Amino acid sequence: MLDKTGIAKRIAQEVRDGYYVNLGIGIPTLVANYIPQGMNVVLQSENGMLGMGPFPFEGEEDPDLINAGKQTITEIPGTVYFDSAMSFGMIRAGKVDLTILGAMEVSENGDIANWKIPGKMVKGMGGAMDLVAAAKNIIVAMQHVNKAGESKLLPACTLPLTGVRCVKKIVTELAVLDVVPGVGFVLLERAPGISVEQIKNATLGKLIIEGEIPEMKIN
Amino acid sequence: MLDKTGIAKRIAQEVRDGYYVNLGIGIPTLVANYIPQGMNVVLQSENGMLGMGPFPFEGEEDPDLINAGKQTITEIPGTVYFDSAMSFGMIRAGKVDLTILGAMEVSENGDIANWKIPGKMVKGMGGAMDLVAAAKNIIVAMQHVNKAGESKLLPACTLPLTGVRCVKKIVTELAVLDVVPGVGFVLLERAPGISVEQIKNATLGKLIIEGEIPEMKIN
Amino acid sequence: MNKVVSGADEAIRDIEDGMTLMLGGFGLCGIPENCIAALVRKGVKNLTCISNNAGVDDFGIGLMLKTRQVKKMISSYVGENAEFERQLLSGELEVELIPQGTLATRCLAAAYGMPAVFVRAGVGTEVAEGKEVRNFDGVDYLLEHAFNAPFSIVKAWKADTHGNLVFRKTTRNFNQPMAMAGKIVIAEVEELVPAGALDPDQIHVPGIYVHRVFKGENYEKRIEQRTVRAKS
Amino acid sequence: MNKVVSGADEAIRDIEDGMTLMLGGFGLCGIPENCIAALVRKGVKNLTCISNNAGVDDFGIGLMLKTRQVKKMISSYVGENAEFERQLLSGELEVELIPQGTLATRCLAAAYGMPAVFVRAGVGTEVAEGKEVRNFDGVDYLLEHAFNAPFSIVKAWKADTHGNLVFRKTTRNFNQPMAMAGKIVIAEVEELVPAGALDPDQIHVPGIYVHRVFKGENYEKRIEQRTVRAKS
Repeated sequence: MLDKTGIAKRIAQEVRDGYYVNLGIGIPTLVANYIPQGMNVVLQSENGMLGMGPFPFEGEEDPDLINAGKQTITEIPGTVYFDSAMSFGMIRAGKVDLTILGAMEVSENGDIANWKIPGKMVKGMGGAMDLVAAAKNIIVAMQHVNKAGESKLLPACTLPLTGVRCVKKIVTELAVLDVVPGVGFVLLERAPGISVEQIKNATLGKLIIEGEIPEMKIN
Repeated sequence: MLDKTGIAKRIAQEVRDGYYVNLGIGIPTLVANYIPQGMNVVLQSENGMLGMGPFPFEGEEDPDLINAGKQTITEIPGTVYFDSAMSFGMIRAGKVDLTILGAMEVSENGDIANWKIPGKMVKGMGGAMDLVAAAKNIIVAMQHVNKAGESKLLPACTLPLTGVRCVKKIVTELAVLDVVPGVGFVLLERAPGISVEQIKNATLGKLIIEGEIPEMKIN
Repeated sequence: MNKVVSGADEAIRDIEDGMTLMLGGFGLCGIPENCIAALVRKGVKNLTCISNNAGVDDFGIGLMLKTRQVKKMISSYVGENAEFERQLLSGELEVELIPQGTLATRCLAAAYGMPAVFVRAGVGTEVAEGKEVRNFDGVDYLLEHAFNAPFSIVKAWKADTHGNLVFRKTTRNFNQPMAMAGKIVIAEVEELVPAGALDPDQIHVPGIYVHRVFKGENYEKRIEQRTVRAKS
Repeated sequence: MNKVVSGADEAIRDIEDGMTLMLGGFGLCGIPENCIAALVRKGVKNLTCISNNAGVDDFGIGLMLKTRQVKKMISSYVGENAEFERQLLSGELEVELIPQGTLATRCLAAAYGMPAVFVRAGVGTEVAEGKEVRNFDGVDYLLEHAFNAPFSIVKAWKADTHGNLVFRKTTRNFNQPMAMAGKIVIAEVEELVPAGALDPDQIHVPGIYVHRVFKGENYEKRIEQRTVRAKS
């Protein structure tokens, strides 16, 4: 079974040289730490920045420089700032190659729910609806089951949707799966020490298992 | 009767302190020369500039700095450059207070034709259609009659239209007229030495003459 | 073309009860601190605020929530605010949640004289309820309308006396499109310079969009999430 | 993120007969001289060129008209060009005339992922023929579609190796929106600097939009209307 770092490391393997990537809050943010040295990847922050650098050294925080998670960050050579309209313009125009975000639920046709639990507090969708509606390639980083032990990979989402038919891939503590609308969750890899049976038991939506399912390779 | 300079001088009286103004090619360009000293007026050039300055001194022409008529110009304190999308954005959003342009024909409901003579060469509308569709206040500077001696102030335009119901005022060598859709050309002022009768004879569209028509005051 | 006013109180003088305001900033980054303070001083009520966020309990728009001056928030993300939550649950406050890109684009539409735009965000979700859906080349879009607000209040880094604005780093966010979207645009800045002192190639918002500017005071610039790394 | 190519010939290597190109510039101001020369060298034919103007007889896009490489011009103003006129009257060349602001906004729509926009320009004129008209708040608008071109070719002043672009004075014109609108964007520049050498607050087109940059050579920058005043 993977921990959060493991999930981030596995997702980092999906990043390709030359990608512009938008990372959501939580596990996705960790992915930045595991992008191989020498690979040219630029991080987009939807509040208006390309070329997001690491957290500042203590005492060097700049209140005018934050990411979409409102964390203080830094710039790097090649950084560009722009306004929110251009930021979502480039997202909508498909210029961001990969979006990695968390989810509460994903359905077997790629619908995603990650912004609202009715009856509980509603914080708002922020940029998530824009990102999932526009990105060519969306990878969800999440736990396979929720705190109540219920599968988050469902035939259909039960929570209010963030977007429809948009998630391409899911990486959980148990598995890597492709999401193919009309087909289901296609199991690609098992986490170290996890059996196909365990993944089956944790997946409520249609799970496609073809041939031998390899174990993930993670450093 | 006014010459071109006279028309420009009379139109300059329509400019108010604090106006952003777009001047078309020809007589409208001359208007800039007669805006009273001390009046704060900023000229917009639709190719992407606010704060258009005068022509450069010989030898100081900059090929990267032209106006919408493709003439070399200069910048002044407060000049801003921007792209064509923003330029027409601000025009469409009604931020330009006054547009002055030439016309081949104006109809009594404010339609304007100034971009095309079918059968002759077509050069294109450039930014004229955008400007007349958007500006709150459009003044036409033109001759009252064409070279064939025919009135250019018509019941309806005969040439392909540039815009509909948009011209607010016309200044010609003979007169100043308001254009009121549903009413007609309302005669406001006569040019020096010109009689109401002469204006009547040169105007084919409905001309409204109420009370005594004063003579223009031009320095 | 002098757009300079004496300060925040003069800048907001004609903002009245029940009006709709656009307020720039993202989180607490680049918010118009001086104007918010002046709105609290003036005590105008029943405001509708279009702002990506709603501040925190004791800073930003949170200050206007505390004094119950806000009737409705139009935002994309309103977490981080306990007083907000209380008012929302008690029904004192209305909230309309809009995807962040749609929010930005409805500002841009107003700025560029477009009555409405088509966006994909929200298709198939509750955001689409009651909205026109239109298909272009096999993809569904929602028709979203331009904002139409009498006032925009933004924070810029520098302005010249003509109202030309320059922003710094990620404070540009919603400040730039909102500075072009309101009928009357108020900009508070850290540095006010004479016309001609800014590079004309490097102005983010041309002064034609801006009606009032003033040099703000005592910027706190509070940091919402102070994240740092250790010096190695 | 290195977007640097060796020069114009490499930059345009995969532009083929029959393609649609967006070409930046206004009149002869800020035109991609090196790429136009390379297109003439390559001899690609039957091009559709989206460009505000069509150059003059012996400069700018006029050079490609002379060699009959252009099948169709999509422009707002095409005067100043006798060869153009000849080809148009003889039926060798198609021309689609579009209001200048509509042309710019259809680039912006492509740049910002909007499938179509509503504009007032052309309502009630022959430009409106065959187009959808829609009324918002009592005003009629035309529905105009985003451009969808495989290539944009623009001229910038400076670029860094990531493809971040900066323009100078009124050369920004159509170069900026077109640099964000094509599927593949080629930028020729006067000065190419390392990533980090440009001020991140002062970049007009972020490199995410730009695919190939190179330092151009021998810019002529011809002036179309040399207007001067006497020294007093």
